[in-house]
Amino acid sequence: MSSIYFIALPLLFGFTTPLLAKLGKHGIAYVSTAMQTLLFVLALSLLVSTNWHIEVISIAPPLGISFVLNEVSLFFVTLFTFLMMLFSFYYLVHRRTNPYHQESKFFILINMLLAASIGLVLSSDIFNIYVFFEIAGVTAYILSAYEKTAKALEAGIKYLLTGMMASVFLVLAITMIYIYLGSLNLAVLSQTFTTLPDNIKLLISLFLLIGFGLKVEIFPLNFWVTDVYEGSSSMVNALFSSIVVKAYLFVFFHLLYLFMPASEYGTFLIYLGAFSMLAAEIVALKQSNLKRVFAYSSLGQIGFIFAVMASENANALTAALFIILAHSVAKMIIFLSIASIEKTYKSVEIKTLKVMHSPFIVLMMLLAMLSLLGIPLLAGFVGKFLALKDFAFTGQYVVLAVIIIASVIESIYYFKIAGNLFSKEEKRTGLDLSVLQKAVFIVLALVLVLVGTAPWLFSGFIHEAAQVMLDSPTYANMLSGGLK
Amino acid sequence: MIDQFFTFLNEDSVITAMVNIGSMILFFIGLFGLLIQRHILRIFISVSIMEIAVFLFFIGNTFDKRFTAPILGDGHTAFVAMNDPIPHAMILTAIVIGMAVFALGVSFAIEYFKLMGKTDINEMNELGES
Amino acid sequence: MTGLIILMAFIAIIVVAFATVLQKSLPDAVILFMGVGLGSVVLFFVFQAPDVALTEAVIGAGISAIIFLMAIKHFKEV
Amino acid sequence: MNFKRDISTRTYSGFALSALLVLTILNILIQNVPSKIHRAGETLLGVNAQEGVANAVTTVVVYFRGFDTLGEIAVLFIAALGIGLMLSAQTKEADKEESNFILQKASKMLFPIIMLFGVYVMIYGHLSPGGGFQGGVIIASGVLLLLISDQTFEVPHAVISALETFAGISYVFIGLIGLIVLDRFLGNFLPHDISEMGMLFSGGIIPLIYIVVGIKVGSEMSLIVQNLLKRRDDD
Repeated sequence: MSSIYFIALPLLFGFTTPLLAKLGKHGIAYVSTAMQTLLFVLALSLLVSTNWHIEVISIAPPLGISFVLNEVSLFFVTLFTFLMMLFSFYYLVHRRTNPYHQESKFFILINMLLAASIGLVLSSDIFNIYVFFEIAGVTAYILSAYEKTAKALEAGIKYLLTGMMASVFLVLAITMIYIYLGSLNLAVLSQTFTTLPDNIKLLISLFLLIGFGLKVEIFPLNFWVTDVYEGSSSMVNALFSSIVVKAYLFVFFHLLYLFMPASEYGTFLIYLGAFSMLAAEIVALKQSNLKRVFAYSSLGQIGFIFAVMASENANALTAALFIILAHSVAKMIIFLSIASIEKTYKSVEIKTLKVMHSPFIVLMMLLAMLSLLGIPLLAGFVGKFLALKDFAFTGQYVVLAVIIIASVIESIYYFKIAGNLFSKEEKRTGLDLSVLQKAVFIVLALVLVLVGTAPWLFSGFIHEAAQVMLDSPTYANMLSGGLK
Repeated sequence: MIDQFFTFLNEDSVITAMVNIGSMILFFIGLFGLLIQRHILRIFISVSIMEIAVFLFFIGNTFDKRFTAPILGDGHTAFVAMNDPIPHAMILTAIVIGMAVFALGVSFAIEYFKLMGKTDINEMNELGES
Repeated sequence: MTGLIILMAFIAIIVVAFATVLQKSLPDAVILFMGVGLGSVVLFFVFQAPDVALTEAVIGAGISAIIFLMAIKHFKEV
Repeated sequence: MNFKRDISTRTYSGFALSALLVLTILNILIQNVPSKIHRAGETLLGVNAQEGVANAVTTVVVYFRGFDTLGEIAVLFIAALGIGLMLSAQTKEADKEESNFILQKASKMLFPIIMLFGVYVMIYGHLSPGGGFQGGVIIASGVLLLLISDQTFEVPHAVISALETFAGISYVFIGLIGLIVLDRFLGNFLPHDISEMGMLFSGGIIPLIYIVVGIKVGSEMSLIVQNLLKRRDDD
C-alpha cells in the first residue's frame, strides 16, 4: 500500500473537477466526500499494520524526494483525514441551505488543503516541504477571502502578506542550507547540520523560526491570527484550527528534532510557548466576538503544545500528541457549532448565545470547552495531566506555574461563555440540525469521551509515535537505506 | 593597473563576496521598502525585490565560473565540469510560485479596492476590536 | 570579465531597486521594477543558469509587471 | 507637520531596523565563505545521462524533483482558481475605446509567431534552455497581446478548461503509471536510451511531462491574464 495516494488522490480530484461538475449539482460534493472517506479507511487500514514505509519518487532518497510513512506521520494522516471526512459530512447538509458561491471551487480548495497538510507531514525533502507549505498557504488565503466581504478580503490580504514574508525567509533558510550542506534530504541534513559553524546554524534556525513561526502562530509572530479568524467563515476556521496549524506544528518540531536534537534553544522555546499561552489567554478575556475568543483560545492551546513539544522527551511528546488530538477534535466541534449558530442568528457575538435555544449544541460546546480546560474523563485531561506531570518531573516549575495560571484564566472566559449558554433570558427559535450533522457532532464527542475515559486504548500507539518522532538516527538510517 | 583590477574581480572569493554583498543590499532595499511603504502594490513590489535578492544569492553562491551551464551542446558531450542543476530547478519553482502568489494578492487588492476604495494597508482596519 | 559584469550588474540593479522603492509615481515604480528583473536576468545568465534567466525574463520582468500595471489600471491611478 | 514627522520616524526606524538585520546576516556570511563541498546536484549530474536528456535542469525539474513541479502546478492552478473566484463578476461588453490600427494589425501578425516560439520553447525543453514554464508563459503573453489589441476577443473558456483538466490529469496519471510499472511514482517507464540523447524523441516521459506542464501553465496564465484584464468596475 502506497502513501502517495494520500496526496495524489486529492490532487487528482482537484484537477478533474471541471469534468466532475458535469455530474450534476451534487456530484462534486458526493465524490469529494466519498474520496475523503476512502482516504480515512486507507489510513485506518494502515494503522492496523504499522511499519516504516518509504515511498520513493523517481530516484532513491538521498537524491530525490520521498515520503516517509511511520507511526507519527500515520497518526497525523489519520487525524487529518478523519477530521476532513467529518467536516465534509457536516458540509453536505450545511450546503443545502447555505452553499458557498461557485461551490465546486470550495471542494477543490478543501481537498488541496488536505493534500498539502498530508504532504507537509509525509515529505522528507526540505524544498518539497516548502512547496507544500505554499500550496497550503495559497489555499488558506483563498479560503479566508472566500466570502468576498470586506472583512473576508482584509483577512485574506493580511494572511497573504504574512505568508509571503514567511516564504521569503523560508526560501532564504533553504538556500543557505543547500549552500552550506549541499543536500535537501532531511536524513542527510540531520547528520550534517551539527557540523555547521555556530553562527551559520543560528542564522539558519532564525530564518526557519521566522518562516515557520509565522505559520505556527507562536507569540511574537501571531499578530495576524485573530484578524484572519474573525474575517474568515467559521467553517474555514474549523479547518485552520484543527488541521492546518497541526501540520505546521509537526513540521516545525520534526525539523527541530532532526536538526538540533537536545539543543540549548529548547528552554527558550518552552518559555516562548508558555508565555505565548499566557498572553493569548489574557487577551482573550476582553473579547466579545465568539470567533475571536476561540481564535485566542487556539493561540493559547498552541502555545501550550509548543511548550510541551519543545521539552523534547518521549513522555512530553506523548502528552503533546494527546493534546493535539483533543484540541483538534474539540476545536472542530466548537467552530462547527459557531458555524451553525452564525447560520441561524447571523451573529457571532457572545450575547447571541443567550437567545439560542438548542440543548444539543449547548451540550456539545460545553463538552468541547470542558475538554479544552482539561476536566477529567475528557480527552483534554489526559494530555494536560501528562504534560504537567512531565514539567513537574523535569523541574520546570516556572513553566508549570505559568501554564496553570493561563488555564485558570482560560476557565474564566469559558465560564463566561457557559453562563451565556445557560442564561434564563427568553429563548428564540432553536437551531435546526439534521440527523447527519448531529451524527458528526456525536462522533466527535464520542472521540473526546473515549480518549478521556480509556486513554490506554490509544496510549500504546501514541507513545510509540512519540518515540519514533524523537528518534532521528533511526529516521536518517531508514531514509538513507531507502527501505521499501 | 586596470588589468590587475580585472583579475582581482575574477577571483572566486571576490565573486562570492560581491554576490553576498550585492544580494544582501538588494534584500535590505526590499525589507526597507516593505517597512516604509503603505500602498499594497508597493509592498508586493518590495517583497518581489526581496525574492529576487534571495534567488541571486542562491545561484551566485552555488556557481563556479570555470564550469558551464548544465546543458549538453556547444561541444560538450558529457555531464562533467557543469554547474549544479538543483539550484536552477529550485529557483525555477520558486519564481513561478512567487508569481502565482503575487497575482493572487493583486486580485485580492483589486476586489478590496472595489468594495472599500482603500489601497493603504494601515487603513485596512475593519477587523479587530473597535 | 565575469567579475566585472557581475559588479556592474549588481550596481545597476541596486540603483534601480532603490529608485523603485523611493519612486513617488506607482506606474514608474512598476517600470523600474521591470528594470530590476531585467538586471537579474543578466546576472542569472552570467551565473550559467540560462533556464532561470529565461524564466525570470518571461515571468519576473514580463508577466508580473503586466499584472501590476493591470492592477494600477483598476485602481484608477494612472 | 505632525504627519510629516510621523513619516520620517517610520522611514528612519525602518532603515535602521532592516540595515541592522542585513548587516548581521552579511557579517556572518562573510565570516563563513562556503567551502567547496560535494553537493547532491553533482551526483545528479552523474546519473543524469541515464535518462537520456541533454538539459540536466529539465531532468531535475520534471523528473528527479518531479513532485515539486506537480506541487508548483497545483499552486498555479489554485491561484488561477482564486483569481477567477475574486474577479468573477466580469461584464461581457467591450471596452468603448478602440486600440489603434497598427497595434491591431501587428498583433494579428505577431500572434502566430509568438505561439510558434512558445511551442518551440516548450517542445525543445529537454534539449535547450526553456521548457514548459517558459513556453507556457510565452503563449500566455501572446494571448495577452490579442486581449489588449482586440477588445472583443475572449479566451474560449471551454477550450482552456478542457486543456487544463487534460494536462492536470495526465501529469498525475503519468506518475501513477510509473508507480504501477516501476513501483515508484513518476518512474520513467518509456524507453530512454542514452544513444538517442540530443534527439527530439528522447528521454522517455520527461519531454512528455514538460509539454503537459506547458499546456497547464499556458492555460492557467491565459486565464489569470484574462481575468485581470477584462475586469470592469461596475460603478
